[in-house]
Amino acid sequence: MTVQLSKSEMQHGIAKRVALELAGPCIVNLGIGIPTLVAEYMTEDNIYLHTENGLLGVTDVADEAIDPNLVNAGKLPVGEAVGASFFNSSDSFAMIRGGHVDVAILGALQVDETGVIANWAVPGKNIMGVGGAMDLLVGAKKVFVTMSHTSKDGSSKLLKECTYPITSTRQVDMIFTELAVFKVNAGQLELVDLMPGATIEEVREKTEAAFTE
Amino acid sequence: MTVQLSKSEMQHGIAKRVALELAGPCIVNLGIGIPTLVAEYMTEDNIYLHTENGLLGVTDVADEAIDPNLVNAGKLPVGEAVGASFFNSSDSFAMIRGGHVDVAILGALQVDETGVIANWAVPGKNIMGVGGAMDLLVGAKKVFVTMSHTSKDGSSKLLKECTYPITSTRQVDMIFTELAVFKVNAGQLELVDLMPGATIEEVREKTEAAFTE
Amino acid sequence: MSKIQHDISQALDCIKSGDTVLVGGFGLIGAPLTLIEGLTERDVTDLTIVSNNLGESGKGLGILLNQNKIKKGIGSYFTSNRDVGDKYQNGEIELELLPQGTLAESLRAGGAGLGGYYTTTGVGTDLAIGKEEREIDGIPYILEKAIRADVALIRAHKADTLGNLVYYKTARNFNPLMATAAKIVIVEVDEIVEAGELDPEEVVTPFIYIDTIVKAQQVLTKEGVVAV
Amino acid sequence: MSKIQHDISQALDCIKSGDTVLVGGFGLIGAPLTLIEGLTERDVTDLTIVSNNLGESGKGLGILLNQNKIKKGIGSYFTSNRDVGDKYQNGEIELELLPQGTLAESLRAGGAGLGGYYTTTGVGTDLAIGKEEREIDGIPYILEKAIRADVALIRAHKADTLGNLVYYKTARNFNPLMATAAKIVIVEVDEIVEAGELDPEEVVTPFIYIDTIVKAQQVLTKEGVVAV
Repeated sequence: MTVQLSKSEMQHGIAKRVALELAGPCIVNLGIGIPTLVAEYMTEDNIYLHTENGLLGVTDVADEAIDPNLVNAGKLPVGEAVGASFFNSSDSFAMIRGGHVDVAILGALQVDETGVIANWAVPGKNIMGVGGAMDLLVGAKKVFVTMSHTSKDGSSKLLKECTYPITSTRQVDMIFTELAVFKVNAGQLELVDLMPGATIEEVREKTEAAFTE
Repeated sequence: MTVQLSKSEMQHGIAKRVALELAGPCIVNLGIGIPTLVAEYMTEDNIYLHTENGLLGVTDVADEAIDPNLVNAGKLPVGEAVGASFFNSSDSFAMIRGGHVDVAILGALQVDETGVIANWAVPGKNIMGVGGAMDLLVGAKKVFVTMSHTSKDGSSKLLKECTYPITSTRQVDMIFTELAVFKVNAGQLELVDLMPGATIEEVREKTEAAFTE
Repeated sequence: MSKIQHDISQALDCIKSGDTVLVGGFGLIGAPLTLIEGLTERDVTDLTIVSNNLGESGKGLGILLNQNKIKKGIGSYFTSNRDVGDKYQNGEIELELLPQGTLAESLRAGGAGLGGYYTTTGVGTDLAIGKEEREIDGIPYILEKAIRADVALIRAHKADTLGNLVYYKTARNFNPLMATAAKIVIVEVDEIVEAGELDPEEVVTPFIYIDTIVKAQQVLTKEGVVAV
Repeated sequence: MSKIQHDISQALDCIKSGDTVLVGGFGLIGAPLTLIEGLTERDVTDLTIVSNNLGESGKGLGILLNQNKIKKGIGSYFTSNRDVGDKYQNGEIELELLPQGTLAESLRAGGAGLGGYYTTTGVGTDLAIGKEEREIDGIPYILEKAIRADVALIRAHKADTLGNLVYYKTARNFNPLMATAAKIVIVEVDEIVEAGELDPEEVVTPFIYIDTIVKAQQVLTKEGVVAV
């Protein structure tokens, strides 16, 4: 990348790019981190946000209206949209697992070249939290993954095989990084877009997983 | 029985006797037929009626207040008590199956001498309906059975073994007929009461099942 | 793209011969009478109908039955319509009888993406024949499978324009469960209100489950079913 | 015989060492903070706590954790309290990690008298290790068992004097499920109203599930947890 972006700029850039793929009417569940930022860039009217802690119809909230008992899955304060509804955790995951949520946007630690992701545990560290990630992966009609293209040490996070425990055997549908956008077609990564400032050479260099261009 | 009672008198007599066994606080589910009549004789304040089609807090209803969409499991019009709640069928049977209903009062076609009942099917006839009977039998903390002591042909309905398909392997807790009241203790029937006008000889004569006196 | 459909027949256009259709209601209470009537007027056959009852004789689903459009019924209490017995005797219909709690739970499981569940209900009875039995923590259970369908026809009291639903008293029954367990869900309601008019705490069926909303033209009253 | 109890410690007298206790809430949101604080003051140990999280460091269930009263935690996201990891490393606590939807569903199954259920969640992952896998209609599922407990500590917004409950926004979460899955259920609420004041259509937890009602003395505000 010729222009050096800040971490925040990179994250917002990814979120903005993901938002282009969302067309209403649809129900979207946003994970913690970059996915949460996607809400800022959605332009379509008919997109409703689901949060697994029990709300369909998440909106942002003004500082003065913050309610400590109205939060998203990241425990950040949110607001409620016109037409919102509240429900318990089993009803919420019934929506997810039952295939009623159109798109889940998740973060990932690794993606393999078939589109399988690892995002809940790191070997050698305690397995301390999984939350709703496994449910969203098996249940959402489409899964979009957002992540930085490489680890802090510069190694690719798009791998031939995940070295971390996988979150599901299900292959995700699209992968968004600060360098590129991939679609997963029949278990193969296809490069569909370069992000602003990225070159095909850089993507090739920083991607261990095989992909078609 | 020396005094010949009408069918209705017999049924009301049984219902009245059952009501004596109900002490609040408790949640009671009433089956169709004689069990429904029990409500007329309950004197305790703190007894709430559950109906499996989705209402906790069933009361009777005045003719002028009948609402066609407010009925019990027998599809008869009912009213709602102070503190009532409505819920869907799976939540209603979760209450039943999960052991949250204290007493179920059911009709039966046959009872065997261990307290197992048959009340949903007759061999040779089409098996056309079971409703909530099997759920109530596995789930209610106590099950009371009400029935006429004998069939139309005079044969005992308290048998050594049921000849009709059983409703559950669970043994009921009490059996109420127009002649007698039995408790089921460790799989054995115990005669605990004679109904008004009935003699022990008559009960012995009309009961095929073994019982202790 | 409004979910509201004024033409009942067009709302039902998604139902094809051979489909499995969930139909709400406990007897006629909470049954989608308008949609059922609409279905009797459409040229579809070989339906599998999942409903607590198959209506009453000549009423509700009873009409569809008498039209010989039902290949199979899955329910808990067919006794309420004596015609079902006659058809069954004559080999004109298949029946699958489930305990009422199992019917309800299997629909919920279908909507929730589960494959099946272990229940105590029915263990040791004729309705357990052919079903897997297993002990869990010393208690015997049988395996019951989830139910999913092509289309659900349900009834609610009010819908907002998005499709959020609230129900009315014991007319709720199987409707909220069926709303979750079919690919396409059509609801008939007494009243359609603007989005925002239903309290988010009181919505029973979130709009995520609803595809099409129609206004009820058949209503159950003290005097029976009347057209409105 | 009123269900309302003014003495928190006495309300918690039913909890014995070695018990399994369900604790509602998603983090501190909807957690029964008053009852948790009460529990930290009681002399019980070797508890198995079922809760989405084990509080935060030094907050909510985090206090109980630091008192070494928790033998085992069953939840989906212990990450929210770094002390859990330290205790686990030191072999001072057992942990059972479940996907959040599985945790919720297992509680519901426990309350509904089911033995277990087949879910797609977790199939092929490390969290499926030791769990039975089977195909139903061509889809692979794993068997998850129901969760039942001795006592549940939950939080609701309002109770009527009978124990009917309504909740507040996303503070609902696991509370209505836990209300169904324990032998004894204690609820803390912001407000107690007379029976009849809650609309029967809007009651989320019917009073059948509730044994004891206490008034909340600890409340989550924008400024954190405060005593009221």
